[in-house]
Amino acid sequence: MENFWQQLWNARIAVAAMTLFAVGFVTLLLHRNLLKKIIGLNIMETAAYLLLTSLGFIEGRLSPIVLGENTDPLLYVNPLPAGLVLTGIVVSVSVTAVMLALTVRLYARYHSLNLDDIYAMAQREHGVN
Amino acid sequence: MAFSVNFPLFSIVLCLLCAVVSSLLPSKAARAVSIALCAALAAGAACLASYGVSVGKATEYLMGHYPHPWGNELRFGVLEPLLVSVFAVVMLLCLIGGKRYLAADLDPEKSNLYYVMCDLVLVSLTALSYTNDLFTGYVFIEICTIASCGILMIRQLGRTTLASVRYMIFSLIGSGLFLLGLILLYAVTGHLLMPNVKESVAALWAEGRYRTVLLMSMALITVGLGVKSGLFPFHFWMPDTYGYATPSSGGILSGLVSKGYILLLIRIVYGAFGTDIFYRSGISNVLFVFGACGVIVGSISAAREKDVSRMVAYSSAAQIGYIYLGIGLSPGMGVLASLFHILTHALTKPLLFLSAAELASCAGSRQRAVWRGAGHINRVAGFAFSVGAFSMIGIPLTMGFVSKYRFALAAFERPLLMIPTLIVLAVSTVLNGLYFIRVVVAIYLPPERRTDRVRITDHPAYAVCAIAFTAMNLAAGIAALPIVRLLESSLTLL
Amino acid sequence: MKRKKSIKERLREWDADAFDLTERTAGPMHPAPAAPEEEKPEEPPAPERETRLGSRALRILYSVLAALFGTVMLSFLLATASELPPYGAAENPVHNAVSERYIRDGMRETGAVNIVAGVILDYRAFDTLGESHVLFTALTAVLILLLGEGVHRESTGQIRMQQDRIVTNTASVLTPIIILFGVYGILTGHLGPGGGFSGGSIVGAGLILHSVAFGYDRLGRYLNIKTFRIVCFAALAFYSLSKCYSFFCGANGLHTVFSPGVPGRILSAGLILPLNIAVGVVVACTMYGLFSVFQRGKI
Amino acid sequence: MEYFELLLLGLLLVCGISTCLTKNLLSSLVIFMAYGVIMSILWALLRAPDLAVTEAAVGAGISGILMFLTLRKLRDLKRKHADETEEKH
Repeated sequence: MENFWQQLWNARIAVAAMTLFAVGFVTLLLHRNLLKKIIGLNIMETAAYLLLTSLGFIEGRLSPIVLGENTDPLLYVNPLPAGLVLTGIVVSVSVTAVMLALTVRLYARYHSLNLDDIYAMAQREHGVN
Repeated sequence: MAFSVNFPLFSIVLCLLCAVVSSLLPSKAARAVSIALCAALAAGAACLASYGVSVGKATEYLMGHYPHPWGNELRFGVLEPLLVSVFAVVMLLCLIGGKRYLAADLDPEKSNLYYVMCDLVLVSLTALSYTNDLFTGYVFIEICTIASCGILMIRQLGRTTLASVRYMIFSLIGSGLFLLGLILLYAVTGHLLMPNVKESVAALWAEGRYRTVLLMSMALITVGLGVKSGLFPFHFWMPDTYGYATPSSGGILSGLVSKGYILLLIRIVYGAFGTDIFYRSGISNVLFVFGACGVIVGSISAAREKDVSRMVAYSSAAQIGYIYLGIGLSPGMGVLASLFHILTHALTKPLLFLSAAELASCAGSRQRAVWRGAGHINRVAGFAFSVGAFSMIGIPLTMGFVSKYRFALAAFERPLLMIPTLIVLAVSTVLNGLYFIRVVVAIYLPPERRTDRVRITDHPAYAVCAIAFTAMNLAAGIAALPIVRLLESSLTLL
Repeated sequence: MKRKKSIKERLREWDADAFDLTERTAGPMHPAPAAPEEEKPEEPPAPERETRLGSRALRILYSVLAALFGTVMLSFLLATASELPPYGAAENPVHNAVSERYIRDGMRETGAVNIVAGVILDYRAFDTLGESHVLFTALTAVLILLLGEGVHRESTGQIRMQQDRIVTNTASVLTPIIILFGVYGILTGHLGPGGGFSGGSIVGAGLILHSVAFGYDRLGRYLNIKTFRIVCFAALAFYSLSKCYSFFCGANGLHTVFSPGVPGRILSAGLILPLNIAVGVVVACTMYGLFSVFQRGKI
Repeated sequence: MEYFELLLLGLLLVCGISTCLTKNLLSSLVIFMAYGVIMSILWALLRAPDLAVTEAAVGAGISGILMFLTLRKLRDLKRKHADETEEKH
């Protein structure tokens, strides 16, 4: 039991990130509302980035901005994950913007945000053609 | 080092520049820029491929001043430039052949943006083929996702918008899974460049450490790329996406974009996981099963479809299934068959989409029922469609025959999987024959009413594209052996 | 004179509108979706009613299945998480020779005091090149979708916001500070936290605030679609070309003309400062452009 | 400090899950923006100040603004649609 709690404590950020990833993933895949899907997407991606950032963290070290001339590798945390996440955040905001624009178009056409309803409407229209 | 090793860098930068410039240009100029770009890329990649053959080893190209594992790298042997060259040629022909529909489907004010998106699709395919770094792969996967959604949704019908939303959602699910897999892999190996990752993975696997994480990351990366390219349980966005896009986009999306992801997967399997570990982990068997299901389900759905464009799109699901089946079979022969099938599909599907659109415009509808005699009215399109259909069925002299033959050969290597593979091949060939032959017979029945014949000179752009595709298909089908040998030798360089 | 609405009332109004949007959607994870909403009379005439996967039972089944799927996936992910290297330990596989060199030699080799900036704009610059084009791609996609949409109808909310004195007064004080802060972030990206992306988006946010408070007319004189495209083009083209030069030199073992300079100075770190400025310009333009296109269908 | 981090993680989970469960889109968006802010504080704690600044500006700021705008655009479209259908009847 002791061991389990110790393990959980060691993996606390990974556990939180994985939970959020699963929540976001399920929302993105299975929620019917398009805006909710977009929120789920964002949660999924930020959760992954949280995991990535936590990989770079080292207990008791400083953020990777050089103090004076001191470039001792034992003084700073790992800068690479932060760099990757920085790239990733911008990617995810771009994707969000595109999805939101698609949402607006789709709503203007079908007057609904529920993908099942929209699909049914589209099927019917197509059948009429 | 020959000067041609710089071509990948130049082609990527050139594509980016062209994309940015095209956003300022009027539509006609943007089109010319895109076409010239495709031609330049194809030529450069062909040079590079011949360089790769002559050197006989893969080249690692630094992106910056720092060697691996610190910097960023491109890596290319023979396979990558060869495929880039094919991609560029196919895109060129798609843009030329679909000109008529592009003019009709695009909003004239925004049509230059279509070519911007095409350039961006091309740059992402190029970068996905050449990159040696997993995270760079992720960034370009996202560019590819947005840009391919862009060329899809530019035709602003309700159905296309709906199709792009579904396409986007599944693409994003795929890239999310890929991202998580990549992070897990980074967490236990500490590297992002494929050669370093491979080293660490081999060491960790030998020691037996982090087994779950490694397995999970392999599974996530494979499934992520599988979802993005339309592997079986996630294939149902395909008919809408490919069927309702403007024909050029349908060709580009089905023929090229999904292949870019598959190529990346093959390179990751060879370059980052190592074939030993990947094929021992059991994920390959899952790929085999899903691939086989995809072949059957795709073929059955296609046979039930009455709209020809959608039928061709469902057949894409089946072809993607074939490719994954081959990857799942075995690292040598199986992947070789898949690679050949990638070429087959990339050269055949755009032809089918464009010809179907052409025949549909003769017949007045995309429903199969009214296509009677369309092949007499538009002979080029009829001939081209028939060749494409024969190639998908796998009739000798076409590329499709060669790839099916290679799949069968690969199956003999795996005694356990041989029977299922052969059954799948047989069943799908029968089904393919059923639905494609039905259409081919219909278009060559005597027409019900006399209509003016469409001459070649009426749509010269389409004729050029159809003849080029048909010629390449037949040439590669007849003289398949050199291509297979080339692919075989290129596999050893991965 | 008409009484102005309090913020609470406005929020409630918003709320009502937003609620209307959700009425026909049920979350997969709601075990019991509220039934009464279905009987609302103002259901649009579109034929949804019979297509909504039928009944409540099906919806509950869907939710349960979704929850089940989520649980299965979560258990897999948690099993993986339990095996990951411990959080915060210095001997994790991630902290290897790669990060060691970034920290030890990063300042000397790139000239950037902020090592993260050195990593993303020099060691791994290819990623960042791709990333700034992701933004461009997204903006182009949004332009394809929304350009020309809703021009005929200025939204009512816009006008109401413009008349609000509180917003105008606050914005006139805050906008310069926000933009200045963003520019500071861009210019000192190699010296401390900040850099092109965050600084650029802060500048973009400042521009957005300005246009919300004072309308588009003032800003539109400088930032119409033409200047917008040219600025984006110039920044991205500069980015690609300079990086192409530096990659080319790197791969062929040539020396570049850009030197790291004296770390800590504002004019140092070779290409990083100009690249940060280019990225900042692109990001600021993109953010403002996205806002403007979403708001009124043009830039 | 560790307890603060734990508190933030808890809040993050609560926000993340509740934003997916809330039915009202507006409240869900507000919770989502709170999620972004918490995430940015967490990143500051993880010694990644660049990320904290960027997430605060982009994740919580710009994404949130775009989502609000979308919501308002949808409201406008809905009203317009309602007007049009009324005219028809």
